[in-house]
Amino acid sequence: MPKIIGERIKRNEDPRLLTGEALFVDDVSIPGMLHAAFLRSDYAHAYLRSIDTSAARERPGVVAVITAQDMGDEWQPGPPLVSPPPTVKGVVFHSRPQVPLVKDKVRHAGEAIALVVAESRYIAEDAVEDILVDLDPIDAVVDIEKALHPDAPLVHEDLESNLAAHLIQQRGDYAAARARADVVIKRKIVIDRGAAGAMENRGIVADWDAKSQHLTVWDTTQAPIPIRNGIATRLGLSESQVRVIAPFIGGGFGPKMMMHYPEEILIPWIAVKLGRPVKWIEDRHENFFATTQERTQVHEAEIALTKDGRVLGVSHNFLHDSGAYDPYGLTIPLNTQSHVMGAYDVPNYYSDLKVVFTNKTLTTPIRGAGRPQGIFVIERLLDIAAKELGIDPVEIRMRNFIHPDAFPYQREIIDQAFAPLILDSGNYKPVLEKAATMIGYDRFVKEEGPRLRAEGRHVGIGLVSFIETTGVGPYEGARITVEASGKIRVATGVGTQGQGHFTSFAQIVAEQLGVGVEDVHVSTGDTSEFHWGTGTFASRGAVVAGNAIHASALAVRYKILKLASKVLEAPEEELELEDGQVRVADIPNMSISLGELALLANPLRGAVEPGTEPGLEATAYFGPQYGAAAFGVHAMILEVDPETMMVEIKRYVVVEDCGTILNPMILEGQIHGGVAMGIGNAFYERLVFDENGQLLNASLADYLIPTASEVPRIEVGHEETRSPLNPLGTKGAGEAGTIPVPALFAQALENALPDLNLEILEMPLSPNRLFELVQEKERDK
Amino acid sequence: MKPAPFDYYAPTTIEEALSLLARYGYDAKALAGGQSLIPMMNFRLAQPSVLIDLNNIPDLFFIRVAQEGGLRLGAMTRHAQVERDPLIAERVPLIFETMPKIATPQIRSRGTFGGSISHADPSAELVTVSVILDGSFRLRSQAGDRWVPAREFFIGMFTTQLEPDELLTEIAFPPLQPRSGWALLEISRRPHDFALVGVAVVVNLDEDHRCHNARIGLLSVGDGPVEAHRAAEALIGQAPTSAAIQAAAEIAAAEDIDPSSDIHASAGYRRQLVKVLTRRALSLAFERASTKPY
Amino acid sequence: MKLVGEYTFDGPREEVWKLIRDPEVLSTALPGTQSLEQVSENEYQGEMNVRVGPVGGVFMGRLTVSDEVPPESLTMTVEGKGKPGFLNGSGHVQLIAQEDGRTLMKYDGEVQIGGRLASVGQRLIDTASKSIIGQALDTLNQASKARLSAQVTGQAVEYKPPSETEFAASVAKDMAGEVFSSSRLIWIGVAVLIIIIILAIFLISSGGS
Amino acid sequence: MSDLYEVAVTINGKKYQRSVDPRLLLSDFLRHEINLTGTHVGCEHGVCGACTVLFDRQPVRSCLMFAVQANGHEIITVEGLGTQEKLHPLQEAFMEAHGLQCGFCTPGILMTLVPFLESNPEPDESEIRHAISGNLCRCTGYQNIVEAVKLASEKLRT
Repeated sequence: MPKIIGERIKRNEDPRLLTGEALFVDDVSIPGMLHAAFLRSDYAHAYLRSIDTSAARERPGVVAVITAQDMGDEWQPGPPLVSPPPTVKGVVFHSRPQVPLVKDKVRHAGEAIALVVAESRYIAEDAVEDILVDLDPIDAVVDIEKALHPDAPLVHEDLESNLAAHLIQQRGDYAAARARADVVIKRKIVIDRGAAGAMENRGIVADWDAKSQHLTVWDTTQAPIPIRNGIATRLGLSESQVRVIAPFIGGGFGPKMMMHYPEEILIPWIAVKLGRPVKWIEDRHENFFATTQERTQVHEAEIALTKDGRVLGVSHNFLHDSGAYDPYGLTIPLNTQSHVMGAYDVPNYYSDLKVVFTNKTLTTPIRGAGRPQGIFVIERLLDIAAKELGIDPVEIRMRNFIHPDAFPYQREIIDQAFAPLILDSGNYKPVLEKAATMIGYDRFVKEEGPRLRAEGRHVGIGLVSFIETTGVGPYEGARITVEASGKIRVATGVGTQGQGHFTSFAQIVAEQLGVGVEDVHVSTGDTSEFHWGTGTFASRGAVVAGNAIHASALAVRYKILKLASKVLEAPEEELELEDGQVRVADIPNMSISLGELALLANPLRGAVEPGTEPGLEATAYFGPQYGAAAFGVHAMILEVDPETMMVEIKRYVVVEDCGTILNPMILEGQIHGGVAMGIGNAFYERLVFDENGQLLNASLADYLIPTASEVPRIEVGHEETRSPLNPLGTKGAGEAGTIPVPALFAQALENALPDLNLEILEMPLSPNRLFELVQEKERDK
Repeated sequence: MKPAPFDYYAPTTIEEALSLLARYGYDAKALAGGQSLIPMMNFRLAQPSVLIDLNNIPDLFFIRVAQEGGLRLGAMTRHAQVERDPLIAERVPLIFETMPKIATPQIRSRGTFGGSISHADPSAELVTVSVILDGSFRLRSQAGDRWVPAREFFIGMFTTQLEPDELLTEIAFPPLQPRSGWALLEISRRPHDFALVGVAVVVNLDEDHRCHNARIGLLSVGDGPVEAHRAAEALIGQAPTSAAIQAAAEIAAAEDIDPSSDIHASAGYRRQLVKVLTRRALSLAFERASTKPY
Repeated sequence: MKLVGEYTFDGPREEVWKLIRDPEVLSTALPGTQSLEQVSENEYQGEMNVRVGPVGGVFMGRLTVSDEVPPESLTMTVEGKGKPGFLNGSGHVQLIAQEDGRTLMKYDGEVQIGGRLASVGQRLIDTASKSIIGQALDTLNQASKARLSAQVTGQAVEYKPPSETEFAASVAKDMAGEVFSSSRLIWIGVAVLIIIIILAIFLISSGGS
Repeated sequence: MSDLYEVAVTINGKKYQRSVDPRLLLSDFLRHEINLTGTHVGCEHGVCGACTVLFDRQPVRSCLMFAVQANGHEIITVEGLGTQEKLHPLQEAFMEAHGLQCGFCTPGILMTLVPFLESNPEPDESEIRHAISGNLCRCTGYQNIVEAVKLASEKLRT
């Protein structure tokens, strides 16, 4: 069998994207289509006293203006996307899902108050300005550390406090471990909010065909099937009456997994009401308020070690900012809890999580999803411990890695899938050694660093490790069909947002069926093609959908061989699949093309044998026992201008181990993009809210997504520890690039400025913030 | 993010444009490159009811040598044009060096010299640079035609001497003195962002290689272009030693400015940047003054 | 955002007070005023069409003067709402007579800005407010000097105030600038008061000359 | 409602005549009036660069121009480069070097690079990075875009 998996194969989807012919949601155009715009709140927290839409309704070209009142009984909150974990004792969770339109109280700036539908987006925006709304502002809950104060205003007044959830997880006995430790280090660590910043904003087009009673929805979602199911339920339709298409999506990064956004209910709803197609395209300013965000957490963290740097235990109490509602449950902070132990053998662990409501846009996972915070906490604690104990930062990590023989390794807590967290496999030391070699760690520490320092330059090195729990269930499925043309069609339920699924999935099939990758046509994200599944998130596409495709390819291969054996009158063992043909080994003339075989499998006359199915087609599903844990090490060398605090990354090295690599070109691309986002998280991207909950940088001019000038060349190395949990041996990699970057930045910055003895305990930073930290340090002296 | 409605005029002569400005006054906004105005219109923060598009007036597009050896630019000369014109490189090298630092290539294709000046953003490079180069601006209306020196033109943030019926039509720069040096240094988060601080410098040495004249212009530290007069005075008559330069830089940071804070830079950080960049820019400029033919 | 500062006027405190506290003046001074009613002795409510330069928008505003201690101090509270956002602010203004016959004005205010202006214009808010206040106070001082000089000489003043349009233009242009990049600074507590006053003075001066 | 204005414009070599509201952004005109949806819109305030097209052969942000201003001018969009069957060498290079992932920012980057490579046929890495610094890409981390430009520069020279 020719090896296709693992090859650098050019992407099938590229010609369409490169010529501008790929269909994105905003490219959908339907005759008679109307355009929607929303009136959004200027205030973060306010009572809605009254709303006057009369002028808007009268504006020529306006077709409908809808408020919560106008929706009557059809106004319903939610539905929640993820329910709280039932398995942990004493868990508190107050479910307060999002609402379609503000009814009585605004809970975050930019929350939608009214929907306008008009003949053009221009007119719709004119009409939004015509609406008179009387909002009575009240104090806002912004700072998560003040949110639980008894005097804090309440985001949800039916609750006693702004506590959304409380959950304690523990392993072993941290207090006892602490008591016998040689060193205990305690720090407060703060991480602030950022945006996903996909280049394509969200958008929805809904088209109701009254004659066929069928609704078609194009949606920029990472999860078309659950969206289809939710829309059907909300609109009282059967699932077969609704088709959701997630066409080409201009980047997801998590927030397009959130469901259901208010717009995802309202646009289909109004399209059915009006009997006309309706399009809503989120603009960039709206995106900063209406699309979910992530990262704010405050940790009081502690690590207990022996004097030779062995970790005895880690403990942290932390606050997580949920924003105004909590439909996504505890996914993010559970990920944090799962990652505060990093890649290390931590025998004792205590984690007390409090989730709080604030008057800010809601929080759902963004690339990394709670893991960057967790890794930042553990890697910072280790760095500080290393400094205190006089151990090299690389050495302290080596000493604490989980031993390769210890896998599968039980963490004894539950993870985001509400299942026990088990690290399936791993071999961490070689990965770290490779990264250290690639960046020249020893040489830098011994020679280069001191030499540069002597020259008066401020160049620092950093090296951190991380794990990433990936590829969570429940399941995905795929259907593979050999067509009479000899081409292969693959349909799966996940959506795709640039991950190269059209190619990597095709590679899996091509290898099994002996066809060219370009002859495998993959369809993703269209519920009319395949309608079982969940979505592309949590670095699970290649793991879960990939293995479903693999299973289904094996089933089709079996059918091909069985039929070909009969046709060619040769035993199955002697058959080869190559170049779109089934051949009898060593007899070149005895062959049949897959296309011909497909025709024979679907005869027009005669009878199909009992017990067999027509066609060369199979559907299979894959659900992993539990998630696969990827591992990686990032290292960087950076230079700081101590006068301006501007930073230049000189070198950046990534060594990852995400199991079997399907397509290294695509994998490296994922890593590059992840690192770029991590650099944003570390040094550029911060959503700044004032004390009234006003977002002060709701534009791409002030929210600083890194450009080609800030992102360095990234050198990528690979190790492959196959996951035993799936036949392909894959682990996810989508988020790996992003996770450790803030921790790495902090370490390298401290290393570059040794005289200042800085301790970086917050992210994101900026030159201005670094300057302030140095000033504070000098003031303390 | 779609602009509110407006009436649109596309005059083809300056006279026609002036007559429209006279007619509509404050209701109208002249549309030059539109690279600052249109984003504001898209955000609906600016909602002019009349737009007078200057892009079809050929007389506003030119770069030519002035009689006294300086340079004249039509107000609609696009940044990309200025960036590539050998006359600019030769006659006003500071502007030549400034151009690639303005926004992005796409913005420079469309943005205009006069548009940037009229908009008077305190973070705009050309605003400050035109002051320290002693540029002057020709303002025309149906009623008159006047030249205003750059140092008097800018009143405050987005505020200039332009009356509602006036149009900036032309920009003039005098020739550089012999033994001149120049530099523009900026700190911005990403290359195309507004500078957190920028320092533009023109210095001029006398025959004894002492500082004969120094102009130090600062970006993003006030409500308009800010000249560091005290720092400049401290240099006059001095040999441009690193100590003299350092002293001037410290004066600039301590005495010449009253910067504001925003989410990207506190006032204190801005002072620090002014100090560092002034020192670096002066060093570079003095070095050029002693080695270059100007 | 905090707005704190001081300014020295070249005139006696009573004169300055008179200038800044004249309801007649207030009611005629707002540029583009569509309606302005005095709700109570110290409370004004109005609708302003700010349509200068590139910026347009209707702002509803309420202005309250309290804690008035003539000719020493007053507090004002401003609430403004318009399509691009809202502003709430309060400011305390103090006039202190100086030995040289001049008057020191101290102002201290706190302003909340929200909506589109705050979310995209942060780069300019701080600078813009300083700019407005600075310019407004300068202009006010010029006007005050002119008025005093007129009182003394009984002659047409040398200082030539701009026409109503010109003035509105020069102040409002400034405000317009901010509006389009930063905020409805037009409504910023103290600044608002000052701008209104200046407008009023100019209206009076130009009407009187 | 403002009056409509006639616009006669050449796009990708083809002449079009339309009546437009003067406030119609050029990006919306190209996408929704002419149906050339390859030009994407990412921010509508001139930062992301996704909507870059060639206007009289110069790269411009089509979200920062009004359609009415295109009257009498020539525009080239991504649809004017190559076809799926016959890609432009720059497009080929992007495919070979994996210079795109979700592909949303790609048309704007291609249209920024076409004139860049014309005026700078052998750019070094820092020139390339500077040239695309007005185009945001969230997927690729830019590295493979840089590789693609180097590859394209070779292709275009041979």
